Amino acid sequence: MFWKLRLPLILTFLVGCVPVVTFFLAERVPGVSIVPTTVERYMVIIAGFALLLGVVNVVQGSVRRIAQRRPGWPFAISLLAGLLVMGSFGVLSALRVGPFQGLLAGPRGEVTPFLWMTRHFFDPLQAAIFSLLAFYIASAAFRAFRVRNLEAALLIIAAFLVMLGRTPLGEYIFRWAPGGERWLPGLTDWFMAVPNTAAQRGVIIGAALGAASLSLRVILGIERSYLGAKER
Amino acid sequence: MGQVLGLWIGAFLTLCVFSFLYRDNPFFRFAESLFAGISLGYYIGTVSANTLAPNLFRPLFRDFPNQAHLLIPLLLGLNLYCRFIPRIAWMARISLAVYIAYFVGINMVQKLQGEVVPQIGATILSPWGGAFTPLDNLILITGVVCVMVYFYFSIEHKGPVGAVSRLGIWFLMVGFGAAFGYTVMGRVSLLIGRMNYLFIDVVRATRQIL
Amino acid sequence: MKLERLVRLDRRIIYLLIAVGTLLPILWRIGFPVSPTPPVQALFARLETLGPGDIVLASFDYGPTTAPEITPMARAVLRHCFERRIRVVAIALFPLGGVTMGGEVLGEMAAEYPALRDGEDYVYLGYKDGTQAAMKLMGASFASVFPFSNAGVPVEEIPLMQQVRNYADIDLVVSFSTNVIGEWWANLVNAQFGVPVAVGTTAVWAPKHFAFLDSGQILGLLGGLKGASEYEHLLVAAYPRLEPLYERAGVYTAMKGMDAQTVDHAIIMLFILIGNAAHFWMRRRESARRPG
Amino acid sequence: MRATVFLFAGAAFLAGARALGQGDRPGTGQSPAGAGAPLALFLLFSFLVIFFIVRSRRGHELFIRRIPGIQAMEEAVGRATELGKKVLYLPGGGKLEDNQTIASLAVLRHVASLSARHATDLAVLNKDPLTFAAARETVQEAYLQAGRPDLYHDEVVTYVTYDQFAFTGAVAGYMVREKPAANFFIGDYQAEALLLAETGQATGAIQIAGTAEVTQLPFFAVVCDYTLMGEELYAAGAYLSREPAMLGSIKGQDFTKAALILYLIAGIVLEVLGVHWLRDFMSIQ
Repeated sequence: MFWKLRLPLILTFLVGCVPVVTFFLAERVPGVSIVPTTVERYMVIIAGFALLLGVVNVVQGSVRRIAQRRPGWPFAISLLAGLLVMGSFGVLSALRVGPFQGLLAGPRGEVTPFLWMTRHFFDPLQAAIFSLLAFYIASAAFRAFRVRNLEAALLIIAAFLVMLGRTPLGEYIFRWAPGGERWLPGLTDWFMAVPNTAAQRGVIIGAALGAASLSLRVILGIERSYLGAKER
Repeated sequence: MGQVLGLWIGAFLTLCVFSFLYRDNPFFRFAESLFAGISLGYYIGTVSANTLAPNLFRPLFRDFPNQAHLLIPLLLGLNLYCRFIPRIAWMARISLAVYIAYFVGINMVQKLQGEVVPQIGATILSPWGGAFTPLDNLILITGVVCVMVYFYFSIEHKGPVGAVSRLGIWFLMVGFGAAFGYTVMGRVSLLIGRMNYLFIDVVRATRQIL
Repeated sequence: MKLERLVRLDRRIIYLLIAVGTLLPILWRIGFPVSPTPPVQALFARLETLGPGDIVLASFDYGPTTAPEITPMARAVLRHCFERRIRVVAIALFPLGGVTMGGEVLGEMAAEYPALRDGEDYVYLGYKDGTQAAMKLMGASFASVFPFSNAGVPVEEIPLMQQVRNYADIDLVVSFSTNVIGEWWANLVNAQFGVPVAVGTTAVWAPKHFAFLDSGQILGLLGGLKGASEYEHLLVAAYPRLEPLYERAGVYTAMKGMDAQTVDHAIIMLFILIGNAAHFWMRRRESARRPG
Repeated sequence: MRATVFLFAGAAFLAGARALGQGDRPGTGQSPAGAGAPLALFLLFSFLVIFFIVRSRRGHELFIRRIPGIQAMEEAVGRATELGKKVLYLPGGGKLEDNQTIASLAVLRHVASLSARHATDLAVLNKDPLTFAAARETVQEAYLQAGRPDLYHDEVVTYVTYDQFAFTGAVAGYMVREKPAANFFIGDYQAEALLLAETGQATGAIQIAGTAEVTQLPFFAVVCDYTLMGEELYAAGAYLSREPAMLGSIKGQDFTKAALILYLIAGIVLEVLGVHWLRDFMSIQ
């Protein structure tokens, strides 16, 4: 029990106090800041090892899928192929083997194989999936923006006015009035600067307190779901 | 040539992704699984070339006596793999505990110092005045307080507290609506970028080599 | 029955309309009216006061993801400079693709002006990391931050750079920025070195910059596609020679992008109205049917 | 346990005293007011939270208001059981070091235990590799405690990829093909929030979201059936556990909030009177 639960909890407490104490001492005691910088370097390395843990899981899952001929197994091959090609380019670049000198640029700025793959496979795929949002934001607005009650009405009216104020349409509608072309754009700015800031601020303050409270629970060993461990 | 070939590959993959809008299909499935593999490979590359090689292995091999302390993260990192050996699987928890504990400590002070204090400070305003109307500050202050009350957990929300928290919800709704409407433009820009790529960049590059 | 179908419209119809509404305007300009706002006019007017012999520092502080918004700004401002024979020193401070953006846009624009010479009328110094540190260091010496141009030429051998030691030799900084870097040009470089700064940034970041505009730390601001389209509009009005570049089919400009934005906004708003009208009528019909 | 509490309070106090004592030493270039507010807030907050934790451990009853999204979790898992479909849980796109992710693991423990008790299939897909490692511990233990360790296998919690949009694409495909009856998006979400929620909506799943990311809350609130907003996400784990110590910490955080509201109002009153020191104390340069 000690090794499996107590030890991790004691470590959590000790390690958790380090940044708290160094934070308040950092500006007063010269040299203290070396502690967080060193520990952070360690943490980045640990996270690096964790990525490999994920890779192992993906490879296991894909191989299993292919071996058992599960539905869609050929796609596991394309996954493994992408992983193998890109991953090996990456590792070879890290080891600086043969033509793989440098990851995203060669010693004289030339295009590396890794960069070529990044530009023509990775970047377009990333941008394409990201841009699906333009479609989804439209369908979400159509489907979900129904005036069902007062709260929904407030949300929809605000969204509608802001959308209108962000285009030349918003300037056009009230053009007939003196200075009218600034009305809707001005209203948009007001919505963002006043009610939206108020809502965001309230959420941020509450969430920050919630996060700090969670931190304290973890440091004190009360919250331990991440260890899978139950309270005593 | 390599450039144009690359553009055509990118265009094909973009169309594969867009085909998902119609329905799930083998082209999307191909692009999606290829992307999963390539992206993992990408991070294997960046992690090994930008983190593990320069920050761990090279210092350890080149200057072991001075860099021996790097054995600590090395061991903690390797320790994660104990998960694969059932008898000592629990040992992986130690690395997790250390990792989480450190960041949880950082988050605690950062949230209080970097979020609560400045946000409260910025709300201590004279209620009369504002950039748009003379009531802006008053509305802002009311909104912040009402939303904070909405998040109060340990009293029941009825009577005056209920009324204030209801007002808090209204502020949240207006704020969410405005943010939603405001974001549309940025998302459309992303699509403009892709249309540009498909119908202007690729076409132009192809025309050049023909 | 029809109302139900409208309320539960197949989302693919919306997708199709958005796709068409985005694509057509960027190929052929519709020509919605553009009315320039004061922050955009201010930058335009400032460049109008500069001429041959003056030097503008153009900083590429954005990457490919925000290129549809920012690249048209960079193109328009560079064209404006080159039309007026203002010399341009370009740098990049954004890590994710700033260096490629800078190289591409500057190369493209310079190609339109064959009379201008690389190294004399413009130069591209490339990317430097450590944003704020680099910004401060340039106040002392450009050569210490950028010892070589992006093409690998030592700065001492570049005629233009012989006239640029630090910010004192720069007449205007224009940052094309996707995030907080634009603010740093205002509250760090302008505040500490007094060099005039203008910022072109995304629609998302623009509101944050208004405070710097008010305080005079930046003299002009282009916000998102809208700001870019306003600048293009001013440029074409003042230099009619450039009009074909902006009206031609198959070339992307902010005015076209703004047309696409307007169409898409209109589509979305229309659908919200239709959806609500159908929803409302359906509810009314249901309550009318209910007995009692 | 109590010793730990005292140790922590002691360490905090020492740190505080040390910092305050040397605060206005000339030549440090740091305005003492700048660090004073965070420290004061830290001490007040820690005191209140620890005080209420200790008090509730002694058996004081605590009231916590209803949080609708949490009530709906059981219903969502129940529906998946009826339909014989999966429950999908995503602990967010954030890293393990983000507190939202840790809060998500606390909710995951509850959802996993519900799934185990209903013998419903659960799928937890991960973007962050360390979160993946931690989620496996969480889920395995939850199954064990629910008395169904037999149902746990290594394909319940799986890793996808580290890239935000590759992950989103893979999960969107998964949702369309497997059609889970309940989707949980709990944790730190960025631009993927709407992509995931819209796809899930199209497949007809009950969706419960939770995030403290203000920029994404509008999208979850509009598309999902229930959304845990901001602080509710952090409180969820405590609420679900029903442990006195956990609930005590929420009470402590509520009292801090009340103190802050009073401070805010006092500051505004002084501001009207032309006295600025309450505001200045809270502004960091």
